[in-house]
Formats: sequence, structure tokens, C-alpha cells
Amino acid sequence: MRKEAFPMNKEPVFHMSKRETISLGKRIAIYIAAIVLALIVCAAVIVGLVHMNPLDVYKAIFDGALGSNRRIWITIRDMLVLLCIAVGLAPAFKMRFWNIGAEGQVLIGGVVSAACMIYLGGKMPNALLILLMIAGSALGGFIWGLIPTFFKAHWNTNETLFTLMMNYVAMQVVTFCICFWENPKGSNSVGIINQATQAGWLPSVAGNAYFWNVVIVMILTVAMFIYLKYSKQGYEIAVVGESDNTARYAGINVSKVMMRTMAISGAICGIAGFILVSGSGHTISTSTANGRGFTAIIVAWMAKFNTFVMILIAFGLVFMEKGATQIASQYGLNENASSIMLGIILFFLLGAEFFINYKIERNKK
Amino acid sequence: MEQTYAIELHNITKRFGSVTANEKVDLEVKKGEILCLLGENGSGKTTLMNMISGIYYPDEGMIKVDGKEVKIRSPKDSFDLGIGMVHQHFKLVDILTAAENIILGLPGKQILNMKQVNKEILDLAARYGFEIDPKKKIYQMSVSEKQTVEIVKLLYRGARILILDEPTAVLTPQEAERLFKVLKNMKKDGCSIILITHKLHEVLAVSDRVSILRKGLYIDTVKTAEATVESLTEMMVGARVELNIDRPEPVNPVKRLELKNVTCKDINEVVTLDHADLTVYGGEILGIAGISGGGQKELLEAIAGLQPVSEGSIMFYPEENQPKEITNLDVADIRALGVRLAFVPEDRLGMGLVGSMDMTDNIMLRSYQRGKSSFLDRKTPGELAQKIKDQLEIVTPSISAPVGRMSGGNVQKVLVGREIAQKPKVLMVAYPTRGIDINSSYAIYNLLNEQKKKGVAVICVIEDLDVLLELCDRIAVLCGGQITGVLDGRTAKKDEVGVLMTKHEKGGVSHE
Amino acid sequence: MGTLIIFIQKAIVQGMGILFGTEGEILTEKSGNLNLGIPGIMYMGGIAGLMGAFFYEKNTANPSAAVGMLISLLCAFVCAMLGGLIYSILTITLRANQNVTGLALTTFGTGFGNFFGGSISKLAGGVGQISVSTTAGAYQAKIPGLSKIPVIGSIFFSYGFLTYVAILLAVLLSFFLFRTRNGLNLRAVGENPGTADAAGINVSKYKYLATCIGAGIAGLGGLYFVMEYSGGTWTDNGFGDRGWLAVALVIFAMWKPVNAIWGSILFGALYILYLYIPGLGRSAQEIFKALPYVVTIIVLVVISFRKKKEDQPPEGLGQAYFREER
Amino acid sequence: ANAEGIPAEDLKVGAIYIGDENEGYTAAHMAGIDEMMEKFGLDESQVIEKTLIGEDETCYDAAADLADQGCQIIFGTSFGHETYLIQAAGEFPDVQFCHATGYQAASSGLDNMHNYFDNIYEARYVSGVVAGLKLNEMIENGDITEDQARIGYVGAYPYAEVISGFTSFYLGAKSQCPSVTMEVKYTNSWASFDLEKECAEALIADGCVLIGQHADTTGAPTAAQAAGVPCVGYNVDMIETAPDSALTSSSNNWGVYYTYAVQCMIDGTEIDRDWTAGLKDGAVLITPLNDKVVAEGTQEVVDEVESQIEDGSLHVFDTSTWTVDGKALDTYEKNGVEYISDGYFHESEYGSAPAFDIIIDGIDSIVE
Ligand SMILES: Nc1ncnc2c1ncn2[C@@H]1O[C@H](COP(=O)(O)OP(=O)(O)OP(=O)(O)O)[C@@H](O)[C@H]1O
Ligand SMILES: Nc1ncnc2c1ncn2[C@@H]1O[C@H](COP(=O)(O)OP(=O)(O)OP(=O)(O)O)[C@@H](O)[C@H]1O
Ligand SMILES: [Mg+2]
Ligand SMILES: [Mg+2]
Repeated sequence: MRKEAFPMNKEPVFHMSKRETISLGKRIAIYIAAIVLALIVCAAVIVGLVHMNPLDVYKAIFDGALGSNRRIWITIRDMLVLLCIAVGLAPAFKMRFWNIGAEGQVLIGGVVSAACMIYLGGKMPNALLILLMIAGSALGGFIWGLIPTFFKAHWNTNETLFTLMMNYVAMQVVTFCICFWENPKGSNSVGIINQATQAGWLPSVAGNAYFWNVVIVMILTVAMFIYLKYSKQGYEIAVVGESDNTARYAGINVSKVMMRTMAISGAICGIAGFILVSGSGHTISTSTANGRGFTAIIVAWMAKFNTFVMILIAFGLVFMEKGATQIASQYGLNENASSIMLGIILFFLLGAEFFINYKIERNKK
Repeated sequence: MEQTYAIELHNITKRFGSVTANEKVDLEVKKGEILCLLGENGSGKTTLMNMISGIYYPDEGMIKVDGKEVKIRSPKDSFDLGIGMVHQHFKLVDILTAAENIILGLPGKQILNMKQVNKEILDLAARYGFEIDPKKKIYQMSVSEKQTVEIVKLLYRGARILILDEPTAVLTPQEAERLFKVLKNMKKDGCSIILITHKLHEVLAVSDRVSILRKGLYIDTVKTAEATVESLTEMMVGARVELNIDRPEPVNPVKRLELKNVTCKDINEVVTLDHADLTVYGGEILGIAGISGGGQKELLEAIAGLQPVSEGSIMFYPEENQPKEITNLDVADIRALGVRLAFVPEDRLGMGLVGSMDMTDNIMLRSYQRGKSSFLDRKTPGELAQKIKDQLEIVTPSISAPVGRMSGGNVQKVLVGREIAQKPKVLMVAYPTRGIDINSSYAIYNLLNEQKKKGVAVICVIEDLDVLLELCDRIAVLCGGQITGVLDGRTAKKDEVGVLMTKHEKGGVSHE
Repeated sequence: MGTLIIFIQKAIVQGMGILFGTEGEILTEKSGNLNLGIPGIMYMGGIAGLMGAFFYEKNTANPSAAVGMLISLLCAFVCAMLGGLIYSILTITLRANQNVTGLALTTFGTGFGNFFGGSISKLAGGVGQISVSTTAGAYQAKIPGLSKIPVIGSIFFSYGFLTYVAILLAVLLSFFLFRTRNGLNLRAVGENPGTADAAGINVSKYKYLATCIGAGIAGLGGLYFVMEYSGGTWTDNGFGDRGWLAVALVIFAMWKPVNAIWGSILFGALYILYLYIPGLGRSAQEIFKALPYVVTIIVLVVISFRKKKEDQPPEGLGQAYFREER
Repeated sequence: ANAEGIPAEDLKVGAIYIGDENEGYTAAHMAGIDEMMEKFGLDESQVIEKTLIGEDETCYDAAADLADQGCQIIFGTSFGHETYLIQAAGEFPDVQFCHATGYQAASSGLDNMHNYFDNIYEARYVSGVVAGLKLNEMIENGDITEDQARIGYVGAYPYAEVISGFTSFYLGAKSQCPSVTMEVKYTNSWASFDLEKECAEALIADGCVLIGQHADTTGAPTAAQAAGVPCVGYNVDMIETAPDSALTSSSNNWGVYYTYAVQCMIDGTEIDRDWTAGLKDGAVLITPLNDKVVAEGTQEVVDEVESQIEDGSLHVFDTSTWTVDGKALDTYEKNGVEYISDGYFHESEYGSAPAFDIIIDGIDSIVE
């Protein structure tokens, strides 16, 4: 069995070990390095494709995201929605529940909001209607999140795929509803709901259409931070996330916590749907969520469930997206280039985590 | 004449972050000998062995096999040098059969001929006196069967240097005896064996020489023939220790718990606890003996509210009030009834503690719900954590370091410390000293005795019969889920217990 | 009767693209890697194959079908493998979270496909003008005599060669996983990398190979879609959510490639069922369109009811392996 | 609105597209914009095009952003863009907003909001004639019987724009092949290759012997080519996609409108509230016939039909050529407008968007 000619003299050059702690400065430095590298690679790709000066590219990115007051607010508005969904995902992921179904939960929240606007608009004071819409869309997302969780809690059904499939079911629910709401019949277009009365629209404050969007999402962000870190329920989520056995041993009703947490998660995603419908689009379609449910997973994960860090990451991603759209329009580059760039940046950021968790040392002689 | 050793280690150093697990360790193993490696918990035994078997790579130092210097960068390198290790936690793939596990990673014809493999395995097993069913899946096996698979795996690969890390921790005395017989056969065959165990009588019974580590440092190697329990202990802990377990008479025992006809079934509807009747008194230590899988775990978990009971009742008797039924209540319900049950489970990091959380957060695991506020109180548990750390001399950089990073013994201290701090009426502990060095073990026995003196009903499952007989007031013996006898700890004999442990053969796992 | 036969035929055609994806993902998951990037990888395979064929046919006076086919097969496989390689480097070497990496890869791959799809469409002179008819012809060629047999011929022999490759591949994969030494080692890596490592198996190597080859196979699903299904053209987001269905089908098949064959055909059937049920109103159609997803959910639930150990996912699925971790 | 007129070199034009250059409908609009740019000599920096703009607030964002950038005229191309353009039009009264396929400009009460659409039904009628001739040829050759002359039609959504389209196509075919019937299936999507292909396949399985389409990808021709069934496309020439099947495609030349609208800006004249134009103005057409597939003599018949439509002697929706429940209609009122008079349905005369939404005899379609 033994191989005689075994080369026993080569020594590995590097050695890798897990870091115990890392200073904040180092952590930030690693991320910055990753982003710089990612931007260099992106620039190389763009220059390769359209032969333009990379500095112009970066200027266009900045211009697209923050180039005018309107663009700044659009960037903020989109960042808020992404943030809201990520905040919703945070407790689920902390519980190690892979909720890939935010997209569907957002859509259901949106569809409930739209239904309220269509059927109840003008029948009650606007403030009451809006409160009802918030409650309704939260309830919609709540139910959509609860269905897979019920099965996960009782039979340990795989939640990753269950929630994923629920997205598509939600899309069909939306198209189904559109069949009744579209105008004219058969056109698949709902158009702006209550354009004249603005019933069920989040009102502008001091000329700013997105004031309430900011308020709602910021409240959720801060509340979720406190909830996860300082509340008993937040602690329970952490324990369940670590091990079911430990949770039961601690007297935690695991299925209850799981359902409660996903209900919260789904409800917040539902509220994100409300914000999309009532606070910006004033319509409903299958593309209302527009992939944000997936992007938010990345935001929640990279922020390690810290909702304040999520603000930064959500802003960064929306910034890049808006910038890429601008490049596309300015230089006639196909819009899909923005997905490629986003992908590259994410790859680098994900890879950077390694250097935060591990260190590599040269082996001593 | 210069002796070539089977394996030599020189100046081996290994650090994990700030922890130095091994520092300048030297070790030599002769051909055809059994060397015991002895040391307190966390002294670096496993780490050292992991470097021989290619799991870790040493930071410094040199390894020689058959007198030639080698670099062992992976388990494969280690195999190729004829080294094999049975890990503390078995390295087996659950859904594969014994045979599949045994041939894992071996070179050979691509298309598998399992018939041929099965036959080779049976031949090999017969040579050394093992019993093994090559077609059985691992997840259907008992612990000792799994261990057999591990050892056969090494032999099948032609290992000549075998490392066994605490192999007897999970075996019955009879199983351990059988294992030692096999080891001696292998030794006769010319194999070198490194055996890690915390049980000193085993060391004295099987080994040729003993090497001792203390806090990562190499202390000495002595001939077994010249060693005694006391001398070894002294070398391990660096000071002479008192080895007598104190056993005060129970004062004024009162009925605390009563189990009637308690039956439990696992998910496959197999009976794991079979109509058990048992009464537990405050102020005494009730020992539970039994071979592994005999129902000990289910018994404790049924009381603790972690195991559904399909038949029978469990009653708790408080000081003054009416008895309370706790059958099939979950942990929270039991607590809500005001019944103070403490439980140190067998699976420390998988059930008792959360590895990634720090001591404070772990201390409040069983008490965080106290108080009306929806928010956590971290101050009180923080103070308690500090107190437990100081009192039990827990070795950890700080109470805000994750407990998963602590050594096994220290993890156990956190767990026991927390449970005792609940001021329980009933304290249940499963294998409180498994994998724990002798010094810490005694500290824990003392803690149990203290509880007993406070009138707590202590139930403890311990595998070491000597300890059981020295520590407990009464001993209940389980076999195949049935209680086969309850003995007086002061008068019971070891063989008496042994007989009861194998009395019934139905249900449970069968043992010959 | 005629409609039924066509329905079966179309269900099979729908299913095969998914089947490739599922096969790739099974191989990947058996190594313990849950690659949610498969949908993106299928786009990468599809566009690379199309581009290979396109540039070959564009720059060659008399393109040969066989050469075009080989070029496109190779391009699709290699490009999809590169997608798998990105995933592998991130999750195996750099230990990034598998789910997140997969989602990012899907974003990237879909963008990659649509971007270059648009680019060659432009080069070809506009929408619908990409023509790789020679190569596509090779993919669409049916078995001459057999496909003409009534009923049997239409159901079993009226497909391009990739269909048979997909089915054969499922059988071969099963054989590999359950009857060979490397297959055994691979399963061990996916179940318990620590054990596999201790047994001397090069865990990283197995994970890399399984993930990259799995990605390559999934890429063939994209190629199938572009060449055989679409006849050699590109449309943005053309695959729709088939990539996700492929991932879902892995569970449906309980990690056994042979089960995936009929599973994928069933999925294909559900996908188009509403078109073959007469008299469905528009809103009723929308309900029928949810069927593949609802059925997947039902299957997930049913599988979770029966807790057979052999039907469960590989135990190490989704976790990075680090030897020194404990 | 702008009586002054804006010199071409000061003009800034914005365009909002639902898709990008890889999608037939948008590609046709882009081509129209290019034609207009060339006509007036506008340079790249004077035209800002935004692609892949959804039918939601992003459309409003895009419109407002274009207005911020100084565009004096902004085109939106997708049906669902309309309400968002109206929203922007209210906010930017000095900017002209023009929306294709929409119908709400008149009712919006905004002077700067306009609708435009081509009389594509004319081209569809002509392409229907081509299909009818092909069916006749197939009947003559004995490939099918008269009763089997059934057209399968892949439609996007069941509303006026599509219904008007397939009815004109059907009437064109029927004018040549009286026994023809038609079955319509909807994809419920404007551009989805696989659904269009599956729909066409299902139609063929159902016995349809010729395929027509009103959806934006090459899915249906791909299926027709594979099944060996003739087909009529939309938007773009399908001969590359279906060399042995494609007969012709009906298509728009949006350049006509874009040139007109920009000319109005330069001249300082009002843009029509509801603009339409058809064959006569070259705004719609059928793509060159695929000589390999079309029936003999098709070109001559096409030429004649086209001239009849152009000179007004042939009305596509002549009530004598179609019935509903076996009866000819002599009145059809919608939104207070009577559409039928002088023996025909006055399509696109009271608003640029198609209005014909009647399912006539001979056509199988869900009516929901
Ligand atoms: N993953 C880890 N990261 C950092 N430190 C660790 C880790 N695992 C263990 N340690 C440290 O290494 C030391 C040894 O741990 P280990 O459990 O191997 O000790 P041990 O000898 O088995 O002790 P015991 O007898 O108490 O079980 C401990 O001090 C522990 O804090
Ligand atoms: N992977 C690891 N990462 C960090 N520290 C480790 C690791 N493994 C071991 N240690 C530390 O190294 C030291 C030696 O541990 P080791 O497991 O070798 O002890 P041991 O002698 O085997 O103890 P025991 O008798 O409890 O098994 C401990 O302090 C342990 O915490
Ligand atoms: Mg150890
Ligand atoms: Mg230990």
C-alpha cells in the first residue's frame, strides 16, 4: 500500500487560518479594495466593449445616479424599497430560514394595496385608506410568508425552493387580478390607479413625493435593528438559527418562533409592496417587484443582518444600477450590461468576505 | 544499537489564534507498542494527533516516519505513510454502507465490485476478531459498530500506525474489553498504536508506555509498568490530587419525581423507553447505568420535556403543594408550572449551548424570558457569567468570547455552572465528565454533591461504573429501554450492575 | 388523438432543456454545492453556443453542419463551465455563501446572455436576423426513418440528437454516481466533506470538478434551447424561469438523475398544458400557468412528509468546507 | 403650442421604449426615429433614447428626466406608458408628449398630449389576402379541403388593438378564400418567444394550416417553419427565421409619424391630437413577398387590393363581408360614438387607437 517514492519534501507555502477578530478599519479597507478591483474589472469590460475612456464611464455612473435633484430622489426612492425588503429579510435569514420568496411577498403586498385603491378609493378618508392598505399589504405578505413556513415548521419542508416557487405563484395571482382591473379590457395594463383623485397615494409633503417612503422605511430599519439586537424575540431568532435542539431545550417553541419570524418578514416585504404601489408606481404589474426581492437577499446577507449597514449596501447597489442605465442610454450600450457589472461587483464583494474571515500566512521555515 | 521508531515528533508547535495548542512537543512511538497519550482537557492531545493524520499542519517542528523526515499535508499523505486515525467524532458517511465507507477514497478499478469488497472486509475482520456487517448502513448502526467500521477501515487501508482518540468514551466496559483484545492482536501483528483515553485504569491495563501532555507542553514518557494512577495524575495536573469521592449520607430524602409506566418511541416507532417506573428523592444522587442506547438519554429527556411520552405519567412533588403532572409538557410549560428542573444534556454544543454566542448570551439561554419586558436584560446574566467563570476557573479569554471556541471541558463547566445557578429542585446531568480530565471531573463531582446537600434531587448518567459506585446513593440500571433494577450505591457490586446492564435483549440495540 | 401526440411531443421538447439543467445541478449538489446560479449558467451556455456558431457561419463560405455543431457544443460547454468556475472559486476556495453567490451568478449570467444576444443580433442586422441555419439544422435533424413511423415515431423519434444525449446522460450519471469509485467518493464529499477528506479524498478537487462539469451540462440546456427549440436565434430572457424549474426538479427527482427524465417531461407538460385545454378563459389560463410551480410545491411537501434518509439532500449541501474548522 | 417653431439644430427629442433593439416592436420605432433624424439632420446628442422602460413609475421618471434634459418633444411607445406620460405632460406643459397606441389624449384635457397610431389594419388586410391566396393554392393542390382552411393566430392580449388586427387579417384572407376560419390563442405577453412558439404549435396541433401573429417575437414563425406550415409575421421580415414558411409580414413605418411630428415642432404648428396614416402614406406596408412560398399571382392581387384601399374603394371592415351571430351589424356604439355608417366600420377615425373589438363569425377566440 505504501508508496515509496512519495515526495515528502514539499512544504505548503501558505497557511490559512480563521481570524478571531478583525478591526473595523481593516474590514473597511478590504471592502474598499474589493470595490476598487471590481470597478477596474468593470471598466476593462466596458472599455473592451465600447472603447471609451473609463473616467467618462465613472462620471456617467455618478451622473446617472446623482446628476440631478430628480435623479437623487429616484435613487433614494429605489434604495428605500430595496432596503425595506432587506430589512424584512433580515430576521428570516438570521433564523437561517432561506426566504428566497421576497419577490412574491412584495407582489402580494402590492396587489392587496392596488385592490384597496381600486375598490375602496374614494369610499373613505385617504388617511384611513392608507392605513388599511398598509395593514392589508402587510397581511398579504404575512400570509405569503407563512405558507412555506408552516410546512417548514411542521415537516421541515425545504424552504428555499418553496419560497422560490411562491414567487411564481404570486406572479400568476397578479396576472389573474390584472385580468379584472385592466383598462381597457384585455390590454393587460392597469395604468395609474386613481390618477385624478389620488386616493390611496402616499401624499407629498412639502412638495416631496417620497417623504413618507423615507419615514416608513427608516422606522422599519431602526425598529428591526432594535428588535434583533435587544428584544427577547430577537434572541429567540438567533437561538433557533443556531440549532433547533438548543431552542427546544431553552423552552423556545421552535415552530412558533419560525412562523412568527417569517410572518414579520413577509409582512415587511408586503409593506415594501405597498410602498411600491402607493408610494411610487400607483399601478400593479408582474414587474412591480422587478427582481428586487432577489437583490435584497444579497443586501441582507452582505450586511450580516445589521440593518444600518444595509442602508449603505442598498445605496451602493442602486447607485451602480442607475449609473449603468445612464451609461447604456448615453453610449448606446445595451442595458443588460448593467447586470454584468452588478454581477462582477457582487463577485468581488463576496470574495472579499473571505479575507475578513480568514487570514493567510506564509509558513515559517 | 539505534532504535528506529515507527513515528517520531520533534519540537512540534501548533497555534490557533491566540491559543497555543501544542508547544515544542516531542513524541516517539516504537514499532509494535501501545502508547497511551494522557493529558487534561485541552492539553493538546487531539491537536497533536491531527497533525500526524494530516488534518492540521504544524506551525513548527518535524515529523519522522520510519526514521525519515516527512511532510504530512493532508490525510492522504498520512494514509500513504501507513498512518490511520479513529477520530473522537467518527468520520463516517451516514447514508453509505460499512463497505462503502471502508473503500472511500481508495484507488482501484473504477467500476465497483461490492461483492468482492464485502468478502475482503469479512476476511479481514475475521483475522482480528471483529464483527461487522459490510452491507449495513452507518445510520442504522450502534456506536460500537461504527467504531468497528472505523478500525476496519484503517486496517483495510494497510495502516501500521493507528491512532485512537478516546475510543472507549462511548463504549460499555464489555465493548471496551473487546476493543483492547483486538488492539493487542494488532500489536502482536507489528502495528503501533497511539491510544488517547482519560480512564487511567485502561491506561494501566493496555499500554506499554505513557506520554503525558500538560497545557500543550510535553511532560514526559514513562513505562506503564512503573506507573500508578497517582503518579500519572500528578504528572498530568502538576500537583497531587485527592482521588476519593466524598459521599455524604442523604439527609431527610423527600419524594420529588415519580415516573410511572413511562414509554417513549422514536420517529420510526421503535420503543426507546419501555414502561419505566422510577422514583427520585431530593437530597440524593440517583445514578443511571446502562450501555449506550439503553434509554438513558430518553429517560432524562422525557423528564425534561424534550421527548414525547407515548404512555405513562411523570409527576413532580413540590415541597408543600399538590403533586404536579409534567408528562408531555414542553420546557416552557414545565417552567410555567414553577417546576425548577435543570438539565445538562449529553450534546453540549448541539443542545445545551449555542457555540457562536458568548458566555453571557449562553447563560441567559434558560432564563431570558424572565420579567415582563419585551427586551433582554443582559446585565444580570453578564454578572452571573463572570461569577461562574471565576468560580469554576473556566479558561477563556473573556466572557464575551464565543463558547464554541472553548475546550470541551470548559464548555461543560459553563453548562453545569449555568444549570446549577438556576437553583434547581431536580438536577439531571448526562455524562457530566465524558471527555473531561480527572481534575475537572472531580470538581464536577463535588458540585453534584453540594447540590445534593442542598436537598436537590440529582440524577446523573455516568458511564464509568467505578465512579457511579463511589458517587451515587442509588443506581438505576437500564437495558433496552427497561429498568432492570435499582440498587443501593453503597452495597452494589460492579459485576452486579454489569449483569443488569445486559439483562434484557429485546428492543434497543443488541449486544452479545 | 393527434393533439395528444403533439402535446406529448411538445412536453418532451419543453422538458429537455430543463433536464440538462437538472442533471448539471444534481451533479453539483452531490458534491455539496447548491448552485442557484444554474439559471444564469444556462444563459451563458446558450449565448456562447450561438455566438460560436454565428461567427463560424458568418466567416465561412460553406459552413459545415458538423463543424458548426462541434464549435457550438464546445463554446456552450466551456462558457458554462466558466460560470461554474466563478461559482467554485467563490464558494469552494473563498468560502462565500453558496445561495448568495448563486443568485449573483444568475444576475450576471442572464445579463451576459442578453447582452451578447443583443450584440450579435445587431451584427446580424436586426431582430430575428441571426441565422445559424446550418448549425441549427444539425441540432434539429431527426432520425430519418424512425421519425416517420406513426405515433411511435412522433413520440419517440422526432427530436434532435440533444434530446437523446440528455436522456443518455441521465442514465450515465446515475451509473457514475452509484456504481463507480469516483461517484462514491463524490457522494461522500457531498454528504460529509470532513470524512471524505480524512479518507484521503481531495475534497476541493471533487467539488471543483463536479461543479464545473455540472455547470457545463446545464449550459447544454441553454444550447438546446437556442439551437433546437429556437432554431438558432436569440430572444431576451427567452428561457424564462426554466432555470429555476431545473433547480426545483432536483428535489423532485430526489437527487436521482433517472427520475429527472420523467420529472422534466412532466414539468414540460404542465408548462404548456393550458394551451391544450380548450375553452379556458384568460383568467383561468393564468391559474393553469401556475401549475408547474404549485406541483413543485406539492412535491416538496410530500417528500418532506416521508422522511426516508435516502431521499434527503446531501448532508453537506450548502456548507463550505474548511478542514481546520470545528 | 409653440407658435414660434424651433430650428432643427436646437431641437431635442426624447424617446421611451418598452424594449430594446433586440425586440421587434421597439426596433421598428428606433428605425423610425433614425429615419426622422436623417431627414432633419439631427445629430446623436439631440436624440435621447431610453430603452427597457416598464409600464410603471419608471416611465414617468424617464419622461421627466428627458424633460429635465431639455427635450421639447417626447415619444412613448408602449400602451401602458400612456398614463405616466399624461402625468408628465401635466407637469411639463411646454413639452410635447406623443404616445403610440394610446387613446386618452383627447380626454386628458392637456394640449401637449397626443396619440398616434398607424392604420396597421390595412396592411394586415393585405397580408390576409396573401394568406388567403396561399390557402386557395393548398386547397387546389389537394393538401387540404375547403373546410380545413383554418388559420391559427397568435395574439398578445384580447383587446381592440389585437382584435382589430386579426379581424382585418381574417377578412383579407376571407376575401380570397371564403371558407376560411380562424382560431386565436393569446400569449398574454407582448414579447415572449417561447409562449408564442408554444401557442403556434398548439394551434397547428389543433388543425390550423396557416399561422398569423400579433406579438413581437419570432416564436410563431419558428414553430411554423418546424411544422412546415406557412405563416405571416409582424413587424419584421421573417424570411431569415422561416425561409420555407414565411409568406410576408405586416409592418409599420414609424418614420412617417416621427417626421411629421418633428416637422410640426420646426414649423411651430399643432401636432394632431389623434394621428393616423396607412398604406396611402407609406406608414404601413407588407414586407417583400417570399417568392418561394407565396401562391402564384399573389403580387398582382396584392397590388390591386392595395390600390383599392388607397383610393377608398375598398373598406377593410365593410359590413357586408362579416357577420356576428349570423347577422350583419348596422350599428355599433362605443363611448358615445357610432362607428358603423356608410356600410363600414370606421376604424381609427374617431381616435387613433384601434376601436374594433367585435369577435365576428368564423373566428374562434375567448371573449373574456
Ligand atoms: N475553533 C476554535 N477557535 C479558537 N479556539 C479554539 C477553537 N477550538 C478550540 N479552541 C481552543 O483550543 C483549546 C483546546 O480545545 P479542545 O476542546 O481541543 O481541548 P480539549 O483538550 O479537548 O479540552 P477538554 O478536555 O476541556 O475537552 C481551548 O482553549 C479552546 O479555547
Ligand atoms: N481547530 C481549532 N481551532 C482553534 N483551537 C483549537 C482547534 N483545535 C484545538 N484547538 C485548541 O488546541 C488546544 C488543544 O486541543 P486538543 O483538542 O488537542 O486537546 P486534547 O488534549 O485533545 O483534549 P481532550 O482531552 O479534551 O480531547 C485546545 O486549547 C483547543 O481549544
Ligand atoms: Mg481531544
Ligand atoms: Mg476535548
